[in-house]
Amino acid sequence: MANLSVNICGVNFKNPVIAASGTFGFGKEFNEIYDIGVLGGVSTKGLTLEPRLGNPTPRIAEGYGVILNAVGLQNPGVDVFLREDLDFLKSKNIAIIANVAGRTIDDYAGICARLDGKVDMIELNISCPNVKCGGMAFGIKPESVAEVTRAAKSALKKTPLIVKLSPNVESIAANALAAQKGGADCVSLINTLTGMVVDIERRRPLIANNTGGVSGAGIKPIAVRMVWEVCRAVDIPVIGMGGITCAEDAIEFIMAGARAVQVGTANFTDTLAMPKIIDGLNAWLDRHGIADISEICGVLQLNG
Amino acid sequence: MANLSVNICGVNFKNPVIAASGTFGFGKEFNEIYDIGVLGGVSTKGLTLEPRLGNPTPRIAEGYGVILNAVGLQNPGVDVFLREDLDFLKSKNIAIIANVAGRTIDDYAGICARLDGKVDMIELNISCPNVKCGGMAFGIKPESVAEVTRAAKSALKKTPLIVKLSPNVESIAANALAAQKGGADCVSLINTLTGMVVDIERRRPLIANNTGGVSGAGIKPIAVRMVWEVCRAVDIPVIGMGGITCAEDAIEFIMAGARAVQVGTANFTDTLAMPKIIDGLNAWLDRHGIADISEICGVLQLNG
Amino acid sequence: MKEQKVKILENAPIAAGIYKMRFALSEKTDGLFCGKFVNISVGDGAHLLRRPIAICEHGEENGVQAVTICYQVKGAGTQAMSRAKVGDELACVLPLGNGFRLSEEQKRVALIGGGVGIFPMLSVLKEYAGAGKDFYSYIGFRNRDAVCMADTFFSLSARAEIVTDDGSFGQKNNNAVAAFFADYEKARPDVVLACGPTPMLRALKTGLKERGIAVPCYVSLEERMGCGIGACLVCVCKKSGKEENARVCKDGPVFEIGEVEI
Amino acid sequence: MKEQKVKILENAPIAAGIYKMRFALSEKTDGLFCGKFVNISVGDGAHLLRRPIAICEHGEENGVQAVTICYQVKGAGTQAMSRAKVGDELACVLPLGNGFRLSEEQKRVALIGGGVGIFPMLSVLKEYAGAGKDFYSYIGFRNRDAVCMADTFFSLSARAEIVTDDGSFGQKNNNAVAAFFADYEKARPDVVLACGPTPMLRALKTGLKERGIAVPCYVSLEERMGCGIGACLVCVCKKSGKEENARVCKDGPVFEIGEVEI
Ligand SMILES: Cc1cc2nc3c(=O)[nH]c(=O)nc-3n(C[C@H](O)[C@H](O)[C@H](O)COP(=O)(O)OP(=O)(O)OC[C@H]3O[C@@H](n4cnc5c(N)ncnc54)[C@H](O)[C@@H]3O)c2cc1C
Ligand SMILES: Cc1cc2nc3c(=O)[nH]c(=O)nc-3n(C[C@H](O)[C@H](O)[C@H](O)COP(=O)(O)OP(=O)(O)OC[C@H]3O[C@@H](n4cnc5c(N)ncnc54)[C@H](O)[C@@H]3O)c2cc1C
Ligand SMILES: Cc1cc2nc3c(=O)[nH]c(=O)nc-3n(C[C@H](O)[C@H](O)[C@H](O)COP(=O)(O)O)c2cc1C
Ligand SMILES: Cc1cc2nc3c(=O)[nH]c(=O)nc-3n(C[C@H](O)[C@H](O)[C@H](O)COP(=O)(O)O)c2cc1C
Ligand code: FES
Ligand code: FES
Repeated sequence: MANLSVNICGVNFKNPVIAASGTFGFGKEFNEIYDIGVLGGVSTKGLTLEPRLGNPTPRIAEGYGVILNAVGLQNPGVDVFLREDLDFLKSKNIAIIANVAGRTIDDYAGICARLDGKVDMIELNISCPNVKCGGMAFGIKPESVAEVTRAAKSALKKTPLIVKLSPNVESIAANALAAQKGGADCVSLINTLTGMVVDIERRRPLIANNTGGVSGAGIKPIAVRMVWEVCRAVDIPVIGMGGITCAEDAIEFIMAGARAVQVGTANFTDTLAMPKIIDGLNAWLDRHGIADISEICGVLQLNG
Repeated sequence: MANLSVNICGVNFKNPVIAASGTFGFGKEFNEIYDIGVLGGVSTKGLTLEPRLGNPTPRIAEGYGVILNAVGLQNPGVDVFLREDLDFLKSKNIAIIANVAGRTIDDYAGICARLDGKVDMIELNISCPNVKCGGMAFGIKPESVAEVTRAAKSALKKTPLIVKLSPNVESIAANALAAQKGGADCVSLINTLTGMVVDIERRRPLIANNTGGVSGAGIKPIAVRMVWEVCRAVDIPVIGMGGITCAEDAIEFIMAGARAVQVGTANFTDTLAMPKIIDGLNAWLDRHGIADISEICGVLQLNG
Repeated sequence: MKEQKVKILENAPIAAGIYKMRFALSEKTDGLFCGKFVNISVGDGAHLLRRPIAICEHGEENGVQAVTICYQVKGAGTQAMSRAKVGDELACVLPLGNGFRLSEEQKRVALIGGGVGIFPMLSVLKEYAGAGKDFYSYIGFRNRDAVCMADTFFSLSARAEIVTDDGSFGQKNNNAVAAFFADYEKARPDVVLACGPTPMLRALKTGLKERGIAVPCYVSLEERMGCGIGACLVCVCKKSGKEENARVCKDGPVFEIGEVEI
Repeated sequence: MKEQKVKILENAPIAAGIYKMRFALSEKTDGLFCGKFVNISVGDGAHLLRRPIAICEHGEENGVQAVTICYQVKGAGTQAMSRAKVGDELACVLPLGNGFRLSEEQKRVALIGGGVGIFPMLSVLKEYAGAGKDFYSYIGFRNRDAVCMADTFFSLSARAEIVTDDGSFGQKNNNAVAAFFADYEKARPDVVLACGPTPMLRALKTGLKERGIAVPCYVSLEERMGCGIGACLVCVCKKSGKEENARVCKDGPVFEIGEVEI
């Protein structure tokens, strides 16, 4: 049994496998299938200050080896989360990451203030449309990445801040650097790539929202490349995700420099995906005679 | 039998199915499997002024529902193409698109001048590293898209110019608009997304070039979304591609506004993919009582 | 609910485009019940999402639990399912959702099913066979070729009517909801259960309201799903008169007809 | 070369991690020959690239052309292939590449094979069985468990030597190239054919040079492939002393050993 535990910004994860935001709710349902206490951590469904109903349905579609979703941040609001859902997660003794979103800089600051000291980490979802910036997401331009990060950071006294980066950008490394400069303690990536599936019989986009976020196995090579670029660019820890379905996938991200990984879509294809990945990491490390997962973090060497 | 023929910038395509650059060579090999005269057109392997040897091997890797390649523009040079390969393609009576690449603006202008009047269309691959711009591809910033387009266009007296857009950008619609402003007669998209596959046993990227271009079925939702964005942004015709494997896939792009489509990776998975797509288009149109493929071009309506 | 491999015992067409699949569970599984569903992998690598399919029948054979589902080949996923062979294993989560529950007092039960919505109705018949209920079944198909399981409906119901959209079988130009209302006075059900296309459920809701019929009525809804277990909020419907959503996979798929917007 | 569906007649392990698959062609196919290869779909949706595998044997059975391949289960693709069942259809392009050709005068033929490189050597034995050639076979495996087809090599060769890396079968601590050179004076081949891991082929090239042996020598190379038919320039190797590449799939996979960089 290798040591799988990792420490990120002072937070201990018993292993580097974290449930990705939006695919795992607040953990209760998956806990009916297995004890989610085996996980390294959970990133919650994106929380907003007020409750949100989200988008009309259908909210999901399928491509080849990928899925698209446009849930649109349906959530009960941060206060209901704190009142009704946090205790359950705490009882599981895993790292709790609150994924948060907002429409304005003030939203982000406000929700961070509300959560400060109550969860282990806060993950800023900056892929949401920025009302002040013509609807372009906060996460596109380095300047607005830095700005929203600064605002969130200044609202936090105790809880370390993760900024979650969008892949729909010119240079994700430049945005990671902007987040670091804005005061982020950690970055996570990638959020979903924007896509569309056309229902050719109805001559309309299949998803009610027209476009949706692409995730799942097929995006992994893009995600690994981006994680590698970001790890070379920043000094703060990086959490990698995008298309991970097995231990070997997770190891690709870790070798590219990620300290931990998140798993999203794979939870739909196999509800036991995460426990299997954790077991697989253990087995792989044992088979290779590696005592501690940190020994393979960032070991990737380039060719030529 | 519906009318499948389309006219793009005065060039007649007997159907909207074109072989994508780099996956079809100059057509001779696939012609050993089927008569490539059935195709709408062929976009050649990327041509440069001088012959190029390309990258070391391995040049290809696989993801889930996608592949990655880094051939690195191996080609015999434009003169050998004109001397040894063009006549065969001409004998097939299909639209011939010369895909071209360069390291400098002068390269692009030079190769366009050499091909002017000799092929049906020229397709500018601007995803190649721009030596003057710190290695960032010509295709990333709208300014350099416009600049390279202008240079190519001014070298062309007779042959219409397609600019092929890269998806690794902030806004592909902005770049399409820049190409249009620079004088492009048509845009095609998408080129490959940049990705990486790690060989975790060797702790190195699997492809000798470290990164490679992601293509194939899994990228289709991203490509459709981009084609739809570009079609809304520009007035010139659009050729769509990215992950097309069947007639229904092609129809998604056409409904989103593409005048024609290119098929790349699917040629590897099924060497008969393109003739099957053409048959499938015919069958679909007949089944739906549609007499002309142009009737479904751009018919996509948004939800809500 | 459990994630498990199931082993296909049978997978063959029973009507035009309709397959019946029976599979053996690999783990002892509690809570199988009519109106609940399974979320089943389609078994080819290209499709990451599972397909939600109603439990049509469940039972034990030589100590092995088996579940029967009936599905229409619609898109690529159900096509792949139809190619699976006896002996193949598929990944599956089951049982999911709340199911149809009848109280002791609900003796006279009307079942209204349209298209693939007949299979959840069938599951009710099988579940409560021998429980002293009287079933009044109104079952609609597209056409004669699509008709299946008619015998079972006839034999387990006090009264069953089969209708087809094109009148090629049963009553001409009728539909299941119209057949139900035409028969209402004779059936006088204590409870109505329904499953079928949204227009059918809407017609039922409107019909009950217009006629001032206050009988308890439960419908099974369909929505595209992500997780299938209530975690991702992909499969929601609106609660009537509230600024709140319900999850079809977890809070449903069976809802009281007045409780949700259809 | 043809794109076609092939139907699996046989697919089972013949040694540790090595499978033999025999399939029937659906179309009359010319040009099947030893040293050529097939490019075969792995039959799950997730893997878009085909796997190039040498033709190990080909023939006709009751008027149906059949091809046998032998493959090592290495990664996900060959794993999926190993799960295919008798009766399943796979997509395949064949025959591809140039193959091993022996001239009339080449009577004494040395075959050197290592690992899965033994199968192309086997194809030569089968192709030229009864053609009046004398074969001298030097065949290397990792260990005893990996040994397969030894009988065939013994029965079709004038002389055959089996070696294993760990000496668990045949000569201890030997390898196929060393065995070939040790035996060279006895075999005095008119031509040498080889297939195996790159280090093995390199040792052969160096050994021939060092010993000043000028016998014609042909080797079969491996490269990752895209199209498999010569169109995409993915699978190239460098031509010796030239600023030019050769395509392994179309110009090869068999090259004169001096012609290409190994
Ligand atoms: C609770 C429930 C029970 C069901 N029971 C049955 C049954 O017993 N028999 C039967 O034939 N069908 C049933 N359906 C519908 C069935 O799930 C769809 O027909 C099936 O998923 C279509 O998959 P496909 O691959 O053929 O179609 P595609 O259109 O290729 O599927 C693409 C995606 O959309 C989803 N999808 C498409 N149509 C529906 C739909 N109507 N409802 C939910 N998701 C959909 C698929 O699950 C998949 O994720 C049920 C649906 C639900 C929600
Ligand atoms: C002309 C030729 C003939 C061959 N004949 C045989 C044979 O008879 N028996 C046999 O067992 N193997 C043979 N091989 C090697 C065989 O192609 C690979 O072992 C196989 O493709 C590995 O696939 P995988 O899915 O198990 O591995 P993965 O590593 O998962 O494959 C990933 C990708 O890399 C490619 N790849 C991996 N290894 C190789 C390799 N060594 N050569 C070429 N491509 C590779 C795969 O085709 C696939 O595209 C031959 C290769 C070539 C080029
Ligand atoms: C249904 C669904 C809902 C999601 N909701 C959120 C969210 O609320 N906040 C967020 O930051 N990311 C959200 N994501 C993105 C995932 O957390 C993750 O970044 C992405 O799916 C890539 O990982 P994967 O390929 O493992 O799924 C969502 C993804 C899915 C599939
Ligand atoms: C092996 C390979 C080589 C390619 N070479 C070129 C090229 O020379 N020039 C170019 O513009 N695009 C090239 N492309 C990109 C394709 O033309 C196409 O844009 C991309 O693959 C997306 O389409 P697909 O998903 O149908 O393959 C190449 C793609 C592949 C797979
Ligand atoms: S499908 Fe995830 S909540 Fe219903
Ligand atoms: S694999 Fe395409 S040229 Fe060899």
